[in-house]
Amino acid sequence: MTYITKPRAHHPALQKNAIGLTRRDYEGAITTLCAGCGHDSITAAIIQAFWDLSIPPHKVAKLSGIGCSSKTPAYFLREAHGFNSVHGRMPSIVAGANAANRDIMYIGVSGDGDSLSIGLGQLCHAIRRNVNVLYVLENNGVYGLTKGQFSASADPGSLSKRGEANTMDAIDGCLLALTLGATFVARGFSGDKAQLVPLIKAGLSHKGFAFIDVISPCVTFNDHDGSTKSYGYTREHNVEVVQADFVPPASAITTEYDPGTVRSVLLHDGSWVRLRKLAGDYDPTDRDGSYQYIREHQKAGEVVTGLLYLSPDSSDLHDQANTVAAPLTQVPFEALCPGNDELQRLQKRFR
Amino acid sequence: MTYITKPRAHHPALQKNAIGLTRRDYEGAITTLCAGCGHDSITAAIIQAFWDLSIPPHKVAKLSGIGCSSKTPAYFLREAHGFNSVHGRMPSIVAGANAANRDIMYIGVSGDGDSLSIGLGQLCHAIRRNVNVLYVLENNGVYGLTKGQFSASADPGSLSKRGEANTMDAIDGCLLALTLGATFVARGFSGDKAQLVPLIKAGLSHKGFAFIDVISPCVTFNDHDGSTKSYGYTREHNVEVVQADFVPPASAITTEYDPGTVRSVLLHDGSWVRLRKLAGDYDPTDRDGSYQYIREHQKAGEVVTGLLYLSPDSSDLHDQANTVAAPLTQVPFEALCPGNDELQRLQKRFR
Amino acid sequence: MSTPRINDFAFKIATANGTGSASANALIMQAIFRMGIPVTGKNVFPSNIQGLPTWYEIRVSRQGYTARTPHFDLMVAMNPATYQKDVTEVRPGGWLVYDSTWPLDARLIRPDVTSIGIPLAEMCNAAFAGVRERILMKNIAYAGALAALLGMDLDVIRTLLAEKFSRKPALMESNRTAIALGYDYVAQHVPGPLTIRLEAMDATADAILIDGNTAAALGCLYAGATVGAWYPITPATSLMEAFKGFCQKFRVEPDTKRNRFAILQAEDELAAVGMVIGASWAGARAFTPTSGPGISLMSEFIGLAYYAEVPAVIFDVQRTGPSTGMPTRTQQGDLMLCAYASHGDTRHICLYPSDPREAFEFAAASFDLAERFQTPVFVLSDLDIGMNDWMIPKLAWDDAYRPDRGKVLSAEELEGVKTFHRYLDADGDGIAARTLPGISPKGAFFTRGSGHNRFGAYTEDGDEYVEVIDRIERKIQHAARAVPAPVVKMASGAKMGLVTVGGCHAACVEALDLLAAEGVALDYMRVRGFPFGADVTKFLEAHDVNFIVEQNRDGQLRSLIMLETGVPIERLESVRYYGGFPMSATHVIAGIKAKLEQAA
Amino acid sequence: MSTPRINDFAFKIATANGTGSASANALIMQAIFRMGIPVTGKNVFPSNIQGLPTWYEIRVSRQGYTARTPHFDLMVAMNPATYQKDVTEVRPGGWLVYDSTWPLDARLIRPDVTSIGIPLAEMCNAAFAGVRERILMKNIAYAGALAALLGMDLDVIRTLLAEKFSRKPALMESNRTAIALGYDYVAQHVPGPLTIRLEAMDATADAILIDGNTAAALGCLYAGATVGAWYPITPATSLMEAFKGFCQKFRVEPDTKRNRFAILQAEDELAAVGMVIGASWAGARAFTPTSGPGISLMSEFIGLAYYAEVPAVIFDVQRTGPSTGMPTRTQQGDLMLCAYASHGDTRHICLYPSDPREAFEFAAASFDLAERFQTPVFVLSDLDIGMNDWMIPKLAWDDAYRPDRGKVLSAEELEGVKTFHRYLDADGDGIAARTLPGISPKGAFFTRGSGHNRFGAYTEDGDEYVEVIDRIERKIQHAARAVPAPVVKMASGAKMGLVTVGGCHAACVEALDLLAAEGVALDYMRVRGFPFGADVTKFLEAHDVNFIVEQNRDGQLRSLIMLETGVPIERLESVRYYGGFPMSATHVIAGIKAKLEQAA
Ligand SMILES: Cc1ncc(C[n+]2csc(CCOP(=O)(O)OP(=O)(O)O)c2C)c(N)n1
Ligand SMILES: Cc1ncc(C[n+]2csc(CCOP(=O)(O)OP(=O)(O)O)c2C)c(N)n1
Ligand code: SF4
Ligand code: SF4
Ligand SMILES: [Mg+2]
Ligand SMILES: [Mg+2]
Repeated sequence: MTYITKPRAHHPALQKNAIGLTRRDYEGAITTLCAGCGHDSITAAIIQAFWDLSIPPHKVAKLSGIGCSSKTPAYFLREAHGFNSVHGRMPSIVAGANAANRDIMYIGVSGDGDSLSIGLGQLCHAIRRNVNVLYVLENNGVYGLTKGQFSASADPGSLSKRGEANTMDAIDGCLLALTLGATFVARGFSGDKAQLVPLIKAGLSHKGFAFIDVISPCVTFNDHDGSTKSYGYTREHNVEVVQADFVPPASAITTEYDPGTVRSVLLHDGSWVRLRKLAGDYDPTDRDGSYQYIREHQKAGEVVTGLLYLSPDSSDLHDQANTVAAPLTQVPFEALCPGNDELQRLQKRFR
Repeated sequence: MTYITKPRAHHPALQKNAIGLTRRDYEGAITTLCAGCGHDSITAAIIQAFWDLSIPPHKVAKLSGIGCSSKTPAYFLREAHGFNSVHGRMPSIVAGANAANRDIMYIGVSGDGDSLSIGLGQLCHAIRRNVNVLYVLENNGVYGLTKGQFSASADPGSLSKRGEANTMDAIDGCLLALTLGATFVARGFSGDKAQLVPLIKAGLSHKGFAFIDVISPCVTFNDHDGSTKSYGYTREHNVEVVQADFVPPASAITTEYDPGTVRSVLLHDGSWVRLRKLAGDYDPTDRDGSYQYIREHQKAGEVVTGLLYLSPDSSDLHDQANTVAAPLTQVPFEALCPGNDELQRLQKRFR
Repeated sequence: MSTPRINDFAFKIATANGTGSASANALIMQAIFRMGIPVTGKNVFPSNIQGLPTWYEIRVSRQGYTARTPHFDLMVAMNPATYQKDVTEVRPGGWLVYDSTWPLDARLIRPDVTSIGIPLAEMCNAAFAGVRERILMKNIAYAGALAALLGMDLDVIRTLLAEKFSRKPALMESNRTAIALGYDYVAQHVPGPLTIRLEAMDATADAILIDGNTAAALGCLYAGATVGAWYPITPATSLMEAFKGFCQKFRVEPDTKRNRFAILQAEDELAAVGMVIGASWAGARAFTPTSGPGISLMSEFIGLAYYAEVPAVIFDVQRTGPSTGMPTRTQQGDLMLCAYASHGDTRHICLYPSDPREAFEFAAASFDLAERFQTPVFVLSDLDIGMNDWMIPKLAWDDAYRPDRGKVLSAEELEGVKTFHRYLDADGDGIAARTLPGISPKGAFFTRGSGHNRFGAYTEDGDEYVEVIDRIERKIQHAARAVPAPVVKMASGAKMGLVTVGGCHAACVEALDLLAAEGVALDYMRVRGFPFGADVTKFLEAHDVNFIVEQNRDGQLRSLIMLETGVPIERLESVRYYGGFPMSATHVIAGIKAKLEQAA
Repeated sequence: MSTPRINDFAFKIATANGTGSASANALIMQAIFRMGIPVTGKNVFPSNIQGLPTWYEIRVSRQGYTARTPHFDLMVAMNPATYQKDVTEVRPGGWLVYDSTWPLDARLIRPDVTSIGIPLAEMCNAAFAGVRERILMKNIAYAGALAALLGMDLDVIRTLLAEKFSRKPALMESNRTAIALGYDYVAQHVPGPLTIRLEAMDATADAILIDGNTAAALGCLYAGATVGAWYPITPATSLMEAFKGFCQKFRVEPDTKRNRFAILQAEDELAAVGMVIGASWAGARAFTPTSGPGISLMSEFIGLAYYAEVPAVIFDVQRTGPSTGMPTRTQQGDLMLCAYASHGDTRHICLYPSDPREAFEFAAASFDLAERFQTPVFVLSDLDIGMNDWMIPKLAWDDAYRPDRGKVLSAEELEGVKTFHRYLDADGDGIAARTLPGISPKGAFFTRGSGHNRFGAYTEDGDEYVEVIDRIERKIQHAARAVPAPVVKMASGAKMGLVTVGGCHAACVEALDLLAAEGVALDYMRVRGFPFGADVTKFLEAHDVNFIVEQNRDGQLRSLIMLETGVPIERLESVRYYGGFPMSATHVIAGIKAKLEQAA
């Protein structure tokens, strides 16, 4: 019964986007996560973002590993191909899929256990490869699906449901991504849709690996004091850095946006991200500055959210492999097979 | 014929250390590496360091993964247990061995492929766990044993023997270690024994994961221009940061060392490391400062070497596990097995 | 069916995940158990944390049968999401208990089933404040109702609550109230006793109710394991969690409050088994619990331990595969994998417990075998054994037991030898002495997964390589005599054999009785260790027809038998069930009868 | 032995790794080949880059036998480190060539062997300046000496040098000089000719000299593979390097200079196979070459591809296991692993090429099979096939070939169906149609390794689970008819059968001839694909005795045969050699005779 979908009767009130679809068209099956799980809020933000961008759902592929977070691709974009793979190894599947068909928009959803424990190596190398995917790490500091053990992003000292204290430092996905030369690094909070949706949209438009670490409290196993992944904690301590309002290529009107101090960065798909600096002199194109900024607030017990770093120039897997413009899946066989005459010529080499 | 050992006739001239052993006693089998391989120089430095510290060879365990670099444990400390394991997974073996017997001194030798490609996840998690081991990454930017493919530390743009250019950013092991909260981070150069030996000695005395990235040119596949792992390149570009002169607990005489501006840090085994600042105001206890320092010189195309970071306080795997002082391998069975009476009492719980 | 069935029936409780029914179900189980009546519980839960359907099945068996039965006399239908399915599982003439706070749902109406309405929600909302308590107490209330319907001893229940909440009077109070709500309502509104009924017996005095993972953890504790490495995975997680609990109770140095154990939560299964190999190599008894996906990931490391001859204990609490499969369903799908895991020529010692008692015994034995034969040892249980509550005889421990560390040379012994060579078959038994790090300068050797000769030196010489790899095969073959012997039960006049492994035992012994009653006599053998010993072959060859009963699609036990005993396939009739539930006697009987009819 | 042996002998060159003897050895091979004489070379190299012993074995065979022979008529002993061993390998009455720059080493003296001294170092030091050139040219010089000793055609050699160094006149010059040094010295000082001699034939006109990895890479190129993912590992590395080379030649878009392929060097084998699964899922033909350790690491992913039904092509170029084993030695140790890789119930399609020709053909075929059956396909070659130079008939390609993509629904076809369900067995052949991402909103489905029903929906229902897993088994069983049929060769009057797989073919056909000459007639079958078809069983059942010849310790082919055909073990006599060298006819004959004597 897990995957019964909702009645699809279109309520006339439901607004249509540029390609005539309603938000409902971007939904998926009914969630099977715990009521109040942060992951469900992220799913809602993802649905909103795709709808806003008027992306045809079937032009998207949604992939994940294993975990509560990794179940969520079933809950959005019903008309997109989904791949709920194995634990921690989704990055390599996305890399392969993207190599085969570059015309699909890829979104990978993972958890902190899936990405920072078993999957750490694959995540790091997908970042290095700059695979063109929006990678959403739904970060709750625990292994939700196996009932609350600490993950690698659990905070030192925080107590588990069973009362044990975590003794190790947390891995900060954003610092890690910056260190590995990621070209897009952001952090959001599942409870803050207003900030999260623009981040997701910016990530989708980025050419290359767009990493978004989303603090997503596990209400069942990790929403208690002593954890920086709880609703309470994050609401208090989250210091907004950069608000990314995405202007779709379709319309160039920007006047409707509140000006203030603004800085624009051109994305590789030709669209602009307009960055509003909230934290004084914050420069989202300064890799080392971002790293330091995160570290400083980390020491002050604060979690920095927003668009932390955006490389003004990013060469993705295909740029590096120098592949043809068309997806490899669409190159005709005739252009792939040299034929028998060539084979005969070639074999002179072997005599 | 690989493992024939050298004639062991002790040349009287060979100086003895505090426990009456000569350097020869710290040697191993004859190397099977290419003449001039950087790894062999590191082996020599390791032999020197253990001899200097008068460590009984059989109190040491030497472990490695797979690769030319990983072969080297066979070439030093003949009387120590060795473990040439599988590719990229040595960190987990050291963690287990150290958990079982904390009285052994562990040295892990690995390569950049072994540690930063296939083994990246395990390396990162061993650092987090702060396993008490000296971890030497013999870094040549290539997979030597499989004939020269790029590793994850190959420099962008550098050319392989087959003439292909590497397109990806290099992973800097030291930056990575700092980001993961490593408690000891250093970098050496195989060609600079004077600097390397003290670094190894300091690492051996550190309680916790001591990470030393040693630039170690592969004469056969990577000692050419365009590679920052070549002898030529490293000699030119290596900016010495901190010289670590190790003073063994046995003797407190430090006068023989040139003073200059000096800063002492107490290690957990009670011994001191005296740090000589060469680079102006360099502070090896400032994690973020170290990170920035490395980055700045990296941008200038320079490789920083020396003791980059040393955490003034480090709680290792055993501190975290709160294990008894004696090695677990030496706890008598009687203290481990509760016996039948307890079992009968306990079973009331199951009725 | 109107003749009363005393202490011989089954009922099922259907709820939703995360509504806290577990404690109520445990209470019912214990109450019946304390009444001296044999009882087993099967928890059928989803791979999810909250909201999906979950069931608890309780079988009461005067004769002490512990296998699952698919036939239920009574159903407590608390979850509308599964009404449709649940009602169909009640046998004709059976009963259905529902929450009459709401009118009886049409989907629940069945002419041949008596439905009993109890206003659980209504009563609890009246009796308790706060959502949380109301939801939780509803479960206790149905327990109270069942107590009345089935004739549970209220005093026993009160005692249980007293023990459980001795330190939480408030909780005790509300539990008592909830029990009373259900109990009294039934007493007042439900006519007469049902024909299924509980009556006190004296069959559980020397027994306990325990799950296999807890029992296995005890085995590790008692065998002196000091290092546990793991990565969480259902259904193996609770094994390490239980081990941790026991260690915190029994393994803390009194004066220093420091631990005589180290539990390492690894980043994945590759690291977990690497830690076990490292710890064993250094001389500790170390183990890792996992399930199928973990074994696949450990494959490379398993080959290293086999070839470099390092002990390692690996628990495979099997679940339904392949791939992620059904993580909360049971299966015996890893028999082949564990026997031959990793590339190249390998063969591994495997132990097959059939219940928590053997999980305890084999867990302890696995460390002796791993150290004696210097090789990985697999203990293959499954989700049913590992996570369900079984009734087994009280566990006992022989205080005379001392670990068999195998051939580990001490510093003194090393003084005796001229030069130590790691892989010399000095005693001709295929087992070469090893040494531990730090013991003596003479003990040093180089461990490697690459080619090595009998002196432990690296080699690329074919003959030297063959000498070592052949010895290892001899060594493993010798283990056939050291693993637990098969359990054999001969039936007078039987011509055919029934052969099984692990948790199928419960279903098979029940099936044997039922078939015997029908005049079908079968000899019985349950294999308990791999490689198989001579007695396994003997049994098989003694029967023209052997029914091989197991829980996987491909007949993996039969495959192992064919490969290792050479008994021809004509003598091996495969009887399989692999839908994810524990096997029932009905599966066994149906399978055997089908084969017999084919033959006829 | 003094009667001359024309074009029927073997010689061996012993040098040290990294001294650049490869080009000299290749030159000798090609020269003999160009003389129209069948020739094979076996490179015996260490797992090291410089300094360790390495050998090159050349067999000349009028009859065209390509198997390795352990008997050498002549030895070129260039490596003092192995003198002792090398000299023993010369057959009585044979010859030993050494560098007489230094006096003949005592270890090289054997009364029954004629030693021929040639001052190679001395001559080269005189003729060339610079260390590098002197070392390299010494190799060419021994080639020149062998040319004179064995009667190679100097014109052929000159032509070869001309072709090779057309753009490097300086190099050509020194090579010519070096050849002359060796040749002339022998002509002047060695009383010739030897009784082993080369004489021009016309047996290689339609043949090529090629290694199996290069041939397999060509197969991938021609079948239209566009995504290759890999992690370097001996002996599979050269497969991807060859593929890369061919792609750079044939797969670059003329006008844009951009690539019609993507080669991803993964961080490890788990990632490599993950990339292949991702690429195949997205619709590309993708593959990964690896060896045993890689297969072990891929195990979990292989189960995912099997259960979620995603195509994947995996080359296992086998090396000596277990664990790291002997990375530069050959073996057939992964037959069982690949057939049943991963936890749970799984079974995989495997192809077993016997030489580079089949490596080419099966590589191409593997993509059709993987896509048609939507499952992983293994191509199992080995180090001997993959890295050694074999003489095979020229490769041909049928330009009419078009990829068999299997059931992949187009947007148009999807318009036709009401709602698409991924795992429906519409055609009753066990194969359900799939769709690719991005094609149509109607094509969407959810791929998962967790329990799913025939509609592709998540399930924890036993019956739904069984329905799908049973269909998959039917599907794989059908593949038995699609894999390459066994090669069968019946001998008149034969009562016994010889059965083998892969690279053992060369040794077996030679052994068959020799045994026949001795009056022992054997029917022959070489299996080429798994699951086995009916014809495999037929052959086995037609013979009371089948000798199963293979290169592993545990008789893995025999195991597969027992499990899959049910043929009783009594009919399966195991003949094995697994020391790391390619199998020789002598191994086969000795093994069979031993069994026959036991029987007698
Ligand atoms: C190879 C393997 N090991 C272990 C598991 C068990 N497992 C399932 S989910 C999970 C952790 C999930 O944690 P996370 O990625 O943080 O997701 P969350 O549930 O917290 O959202 C684990 C260990 C598995 N499915 N596969
Ligand atoms: C599982 C596995 N994959 C691949 C290999 C092949 N292999 C051996 S060494 C090596 C790379 C070694 O590179 P590095 O660690 O940098 O050591 P180096 O030789 O450069 O010192 C590889 C890929 C292997 N042994 N095992
Ligand atoms: S367990 Fe935690 S992470 Fe999983 S669904 Fe529930 S709240 Fe979300
Ligand atoms: S190949 Fe490179 S790394 Fe390997 S031994 Fe030779 S020089 Fe050293
Ligand atoms: Mg999590
Ligand atoms: Mg390297």
